[in-house]
Amino acid sequence: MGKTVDAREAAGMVKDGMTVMMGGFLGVGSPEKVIDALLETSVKELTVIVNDTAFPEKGVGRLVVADKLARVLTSHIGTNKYSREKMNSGELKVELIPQGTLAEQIRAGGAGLGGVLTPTGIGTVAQEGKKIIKVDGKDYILALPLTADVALLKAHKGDELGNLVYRRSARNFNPIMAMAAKTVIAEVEELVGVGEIDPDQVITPGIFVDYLVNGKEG
Amino acid sequence: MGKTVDAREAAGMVKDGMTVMMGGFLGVGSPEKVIDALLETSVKELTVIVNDTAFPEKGVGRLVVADKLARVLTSHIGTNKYSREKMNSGELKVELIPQGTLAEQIRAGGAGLGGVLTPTGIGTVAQEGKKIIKVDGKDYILALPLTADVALLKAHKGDELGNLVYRRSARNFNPIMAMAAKTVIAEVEELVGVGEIDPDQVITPGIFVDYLVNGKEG
Amino acid sequence: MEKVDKRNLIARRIAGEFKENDVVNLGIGLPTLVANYIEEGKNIILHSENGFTGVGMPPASGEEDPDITNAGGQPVTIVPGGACFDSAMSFAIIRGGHVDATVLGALEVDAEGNLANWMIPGKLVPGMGGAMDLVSGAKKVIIATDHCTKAGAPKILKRCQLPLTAAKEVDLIVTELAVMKVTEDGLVLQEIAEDTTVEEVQAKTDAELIIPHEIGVLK
Amino acid sequence: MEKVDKRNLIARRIAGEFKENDVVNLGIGLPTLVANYIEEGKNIILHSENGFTGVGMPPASGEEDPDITNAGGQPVTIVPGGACFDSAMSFAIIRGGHVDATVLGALEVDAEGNLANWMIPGKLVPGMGGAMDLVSGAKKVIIATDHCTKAGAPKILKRCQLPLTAAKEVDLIVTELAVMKVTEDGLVLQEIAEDTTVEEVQAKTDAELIIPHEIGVLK
Repeated sequence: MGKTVDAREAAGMVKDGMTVMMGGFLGVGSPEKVIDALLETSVKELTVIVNDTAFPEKGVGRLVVADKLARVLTSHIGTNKYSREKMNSGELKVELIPQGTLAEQIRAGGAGLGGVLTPTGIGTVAQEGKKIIKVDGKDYILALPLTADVALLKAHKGDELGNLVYRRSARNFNPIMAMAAKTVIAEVEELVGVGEIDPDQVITPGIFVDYLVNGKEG
Repeated sequence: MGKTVDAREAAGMVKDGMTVMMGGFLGVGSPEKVIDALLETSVKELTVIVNDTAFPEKGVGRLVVADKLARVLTSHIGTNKYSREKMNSGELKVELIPQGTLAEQIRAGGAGLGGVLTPTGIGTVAQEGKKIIKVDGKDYILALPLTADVALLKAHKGDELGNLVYRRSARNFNPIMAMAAKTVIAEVEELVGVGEIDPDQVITPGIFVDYLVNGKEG
Repeated sequence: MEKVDKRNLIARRIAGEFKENDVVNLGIGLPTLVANYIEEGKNIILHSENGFTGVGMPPASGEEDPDITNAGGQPVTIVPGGACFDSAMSFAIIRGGHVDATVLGALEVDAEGNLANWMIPGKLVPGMGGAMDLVSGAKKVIIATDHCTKAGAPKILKRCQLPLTAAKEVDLIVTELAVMKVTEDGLVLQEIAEDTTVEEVQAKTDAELIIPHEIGVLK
Repeated sequence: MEKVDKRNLIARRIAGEFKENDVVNLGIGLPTLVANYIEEGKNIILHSENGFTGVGMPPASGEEDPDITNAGGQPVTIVPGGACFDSAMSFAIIRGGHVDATVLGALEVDAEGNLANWMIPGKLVPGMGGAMDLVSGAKKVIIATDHCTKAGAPKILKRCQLPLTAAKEVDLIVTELAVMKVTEDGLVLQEIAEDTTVEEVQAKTDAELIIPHEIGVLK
């Protein structure tokens, strides 16, 4: 059930050392207002699960610059030089995961699966340290589920029950992360009344969402 | 890419002995016009993957009555006495699968996964003959992917590129089956022009759909 | 008690178990009655495994929408704020622990929390439908059942004899005679109906009941 | 040839590989240019792994929609008939074999169809993004690359030295000098550019090329 909070209250739910999932693809579809508020807190040592570390001035990239992260599970850090610098200096632990595998691991976490078998990464370093399972003579990597303490999402519209719709490529990882965290907070561009979103058009059912931040009010 | 065919042409693509996925939950969301046409053909010995065998006069249940099926992979046959009779007489081979596992197996088939680990059925007969994989000390059943030669779907609207939207609980297994068959045929209640469905509201992207049957024309 | 009263007693008692904002899935038959007793202020959201949240009351006769049924195929409605999804999502919700409580019937249930409610070998093999996922996935599993079979045999056993739906997942059993909680040590008798006694309940129960000092009234 | 001409030559040649109604994913950089040469009548549908089908041309300056970018973060448009989806669906499309062809760049590619294009240990570790999924999932993997590095060293090797993106998945390699098909026996030289010779191509290629009787012209 969605309960409206302001960005500061939302940021306050993120505590030192927590694992946080954050929507966005190169910063598109990231909860910028909540990130603004996070930057005002003293929170630190976060483990962040995110598609990429975006840019220094956008999305999760701003948390990298501000030294909020101890560890990041991601598919790409190439657009943020600070991610690279902090990885090289040992300040930031970076775990690289193929993008489709990352998506399935998050979905598995939300869907109560013990893991999925993926062919992606077989014959590459991505299989190192992973359990390999053969099915019908073909090797697959066992990708384990990922879950988080908090998911920080961005949606286009949300109703007061937490039902969400997204816009264009700003959808990306947001809907699967909505399923995989203990506390789910969605920043919406527009807060609408219950019943204003047609049930057929809901992408994230409200039952996954704990709190809404009205992006217009911040 | 969607190419419009009539129900008879669609039914003609189903050949003896093929594996066919069919949308529907107790007959809601089943392609009744294509089933009408299938009943006019001599096709037989089908393996059907379907949530349930519906009712004798509805959905896939009509194909059971007409002896079109040799085997069915399903979660429930309790609403169709002919399924039970033919199972008992040995005419119909019935393989019962928990509904959520069936859904994941179909999705895995469409998503190129080698399988998923599910906790459902552990400690029950559903685990018999299945590979058990332990993750973090907990047992899971390895559920293998399912694919089909043909998927026969029902959608509310479809555009000429095959993009589909569904209505209410008639969605059920249709979107995942759209991903998992070599030839995908969708019967739509309304055929609309390209661009008439907002990209954010598409549930099944047209790239999955090979043929459309205009339900209004049959 | 008349049968209809017994069923309503059970349904009403179970509705009291839900907490505010709970997501609840009600099985077919007796469990469906529970919806009639849910307090409106609690904001309970009903999940239907055929693919939506926000199950509403049955429509008036003649107002049925063929695309809106519950998991038993009965016409229902969707309340404002409902959401539709496909079967993979529906069971991701169930298996992923996003359903706070499910209410299901039983053929047999036992002292370890095992449940058998989907088949009788050689007699009744309808299939498990979504029951195995629901029982193993929902956070709280509540069984709504007559205390005994029509023939008067106990349904609450030391150990289930029929093929299981899930192992050790049941949390609470509510019958027309009693409320029993499944614990590590066995079934604790929490409440009994006004017109029965602890002795009668135990006599009609195959499993040995743990009898605490205080027992509430089932009403 | 000027660098821009070389790139356009490669892009144009690759566009000719697509069949009617193909679903195609174009990588960042040179592969993106391929879009400029796709024949309209072929009904090619472009897939963008950040979550949609129906990638259109970049918008006019000032018309950018911040919610519509390609996988490289560049503003694009969505054509009528496009469809948006989440990342799990996007990679289900890729991994499930629903992408007919992908075009990607290379740091190294070899005679066995191995590809390395995502990292240089100790120097460049951006991450694989969606490349591993694309190379192992797409039905046809086409590599668009300069024939040699800026320093003049071969990029088409007997065996890749850098960490692989995927093993034995490449089908076709197109450079400004040649078109090479990956076969069980090694790389078959199918076409060479007008301004080169078989000898020059082999001299600039570390892998031994199989030279058929007839070689086409890359144009």
